[in-house]
Amino acid sequence: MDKFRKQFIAGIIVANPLFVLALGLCPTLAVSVTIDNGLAMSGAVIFVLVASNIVVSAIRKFVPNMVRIPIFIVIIATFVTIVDLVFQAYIPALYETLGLFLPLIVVNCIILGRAEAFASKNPVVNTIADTLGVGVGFALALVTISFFRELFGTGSLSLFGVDLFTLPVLGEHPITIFILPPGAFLVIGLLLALFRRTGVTKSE
Amino acid sequence: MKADTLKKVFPIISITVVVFIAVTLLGLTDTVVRPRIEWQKEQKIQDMLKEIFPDMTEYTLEDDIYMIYSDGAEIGFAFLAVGKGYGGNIDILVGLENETTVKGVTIISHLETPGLGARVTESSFRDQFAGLNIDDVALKRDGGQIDAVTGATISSGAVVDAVRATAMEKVKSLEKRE
Amino acid sequence: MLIVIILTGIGLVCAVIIYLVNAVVPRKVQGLEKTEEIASILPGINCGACGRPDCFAYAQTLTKDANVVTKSPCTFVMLDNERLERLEKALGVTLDASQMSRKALIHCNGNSEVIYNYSGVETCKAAAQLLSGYKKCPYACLGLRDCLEVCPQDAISIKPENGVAVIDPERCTGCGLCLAECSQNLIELVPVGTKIAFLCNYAPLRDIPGREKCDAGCTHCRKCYKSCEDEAIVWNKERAIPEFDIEKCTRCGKCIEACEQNTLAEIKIAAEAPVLSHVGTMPGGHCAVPER
Amino acid sequence: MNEFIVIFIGMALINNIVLVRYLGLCPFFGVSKKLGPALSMGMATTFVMFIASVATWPINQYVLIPFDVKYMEIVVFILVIASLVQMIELFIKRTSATLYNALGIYLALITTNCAVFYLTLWNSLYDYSFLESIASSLGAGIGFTLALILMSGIRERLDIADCPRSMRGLPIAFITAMMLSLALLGFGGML
Repeated sequence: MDKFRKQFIAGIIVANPLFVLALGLCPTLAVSVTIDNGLAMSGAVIFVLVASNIVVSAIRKFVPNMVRIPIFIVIIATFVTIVDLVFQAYIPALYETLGLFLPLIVVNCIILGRAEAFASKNPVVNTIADTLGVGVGFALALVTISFFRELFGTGSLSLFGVDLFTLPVLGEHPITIFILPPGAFLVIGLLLALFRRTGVTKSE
Repeated sequence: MKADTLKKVFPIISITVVVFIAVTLLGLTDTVVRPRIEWQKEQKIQDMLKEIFPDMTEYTLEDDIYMIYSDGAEIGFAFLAVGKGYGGNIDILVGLENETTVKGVTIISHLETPGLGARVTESSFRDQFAGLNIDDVALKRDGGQIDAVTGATISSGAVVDAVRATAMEKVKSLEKRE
Repeated sequence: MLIVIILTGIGLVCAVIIYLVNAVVPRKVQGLEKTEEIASILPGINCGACGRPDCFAYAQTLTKDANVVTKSPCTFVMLDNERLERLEKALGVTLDASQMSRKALIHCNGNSEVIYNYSGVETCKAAAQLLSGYKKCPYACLGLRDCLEVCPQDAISIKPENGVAVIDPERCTGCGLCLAECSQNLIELVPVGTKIAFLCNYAPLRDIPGREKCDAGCTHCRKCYKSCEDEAIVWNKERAIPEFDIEKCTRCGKCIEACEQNTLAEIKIAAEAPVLSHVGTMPGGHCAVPER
Repeated sequence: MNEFIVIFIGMALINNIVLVRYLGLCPFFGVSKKLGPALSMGMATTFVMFIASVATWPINQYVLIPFDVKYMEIVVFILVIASLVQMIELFIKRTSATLYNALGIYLALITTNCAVFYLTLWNSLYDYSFLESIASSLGAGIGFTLALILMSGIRERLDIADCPRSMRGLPIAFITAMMLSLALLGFGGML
């Protein structure tokens, strides 16, 4: 049990995919405009990550080495398409906002990275711990980024339609650059620097 | 010989098997989910049209023109227009009461910059179209009745031109049909 | 149902393509075996001293034309007798290591006085642009690590007391990469056997105007020349500096004491041909693998 | 002819696949430390993008659309891309070793490169004709290489500039990327 917990914590802090390894950036920047998107994307990524890595580690003995990447990718793609169809059918609003970035989870460097590095070498139990840790780490990072971007970019915060609060000054004149592409790079850059400054991650 | 060729050919078999399982699995999920998706699309169009024609009961689609009925009586028709905006295409749903006056306009999707071009979706801009004659559908500077969203002339112009051009084109095609 | 078969067909086609490419394309291109054999002899540190981007490229040129090794030798292999024999056997050519192998030497003892406080970009090339360095002597070593960064063997270190670069003769394989980097061109490749190092690069001509520029360098007093009993020192008239004869010198150290400016120093090498054991374990020097 | 140029410029500058669409960022930040690797990565990616869009277009046109199985494109496209990259890697590995030395390490990265996969989805979403999809793939490739070269040029100078300790390395790279993407926003609305 202790190993399970250690692996889980590792995914969040020590090897946080976003802030430490700088993996899986593509969906993060594009989608982290509002917290709803952030949560939806994290949910989808965690589901695909855990499900596909379990299957990968289950069949890891039967996969010939030469074709292991195409097979892993097809497994991940299947789970992503399932998520894509389910989102399209039951949560169309979020499906619209995520748009083309939902299928992009397939090429998300984290998932194939974990599958290749970890799942294809360890039994299923460890893989579950690892992927949960990495998934939650990714979700935490993504939500923090979307929190800052939505707060400064629109001056107000809303969670699934429920308007939480609006900032006094920023409400009328939000800094719209935070919603634009440059804002995303800025937020991640500053957060990385903040983490390095406070010693959460080691600096180069 | 048998085991050897099997070993050599094994990679091919494994990929094909995995792809086969993946494809069948997806085929199943699709058949389960497809009706629900159709319903969702239907629902979306329904809401869109209701926004323009609140008292609409049902509609029919005749080669990309929606004929709108309220308890049997035809109260107008609607169609899709696509404007070339600042960030990319803007899809607009345009509703006309009759051949000359506009009932209302809603923006379906756009890629305009948030805070600037995106403000064309606000009702303050869209309500200006309601009740206008098609010929008056132009920006104030071009002799029309509609004043552009401040700071987003390209996006506003794109919406207005698209509505006007597609409206005229659809009206002509309707007259041809009668 | 038909679509499932067609898509599986596409999967099958992809698999067959990979299989064919794997089987059909010759696993071993003819010259490849020989190149790989030679590459295994080479150190694999990709230092680029032989003029090729990496050891593999150098091995490729050697398979095509064996006597390239005499023109641009791999300095590392020259020092390592065991690898030298393997290379000679592989290429079928006899090589004489002694006169071919070289060592780098920095001609500066660094105690020239600092004249202004430099706080610009931390590289020698940048510092040299400004009045040719922040030291009184325009040829002095600035110690801003340009040569250190490029050395694949980490043989160069900076002396903390006067901030001058020093080369560790044990580690240096004479690859010569640092020569180009030094903006004051202080570094020279000297034969392996050199015993006495002349630590002054101040253009040693007798009547240069800036003569009083550096009080720490050679003042052409000829004391070292006079003090050496076994005539191991030859006085170079035009440049007015001593030159040391490797065979005659007995490392007696008299010339070093005689020189008040201590611009002479002894190059201490433990064994004649130093065994560079640690080099084998060096990570790929500065090859182009994207560090995360 | 000019709509090809419009698409090419659109993909290369206005919708620059890295700085405006945020795609291919993992290799973008991983490889842009030096100009040499950045250039070879850019060329390798352009080459794979070109081959990928050439391969996926017929599948999309003659298999996915007639059978109305658009949702299958995710699985099929990624399978094609992965096999292509695997094939190219094996091919280069066996024929010219120096090319493999320069490119080989990044070829494996390309399979998980979001930009290549996004491009194939973009071509099928906008229903480009065969030539249009080639123009867009070359545009995207050149845009990717351009962004990589700009970034590596700047990052090489950043190494010797003295930025605060905690900003060194990745954080400053992100801030530079922000400025680059700000600059590219200027191209918006041109077409």
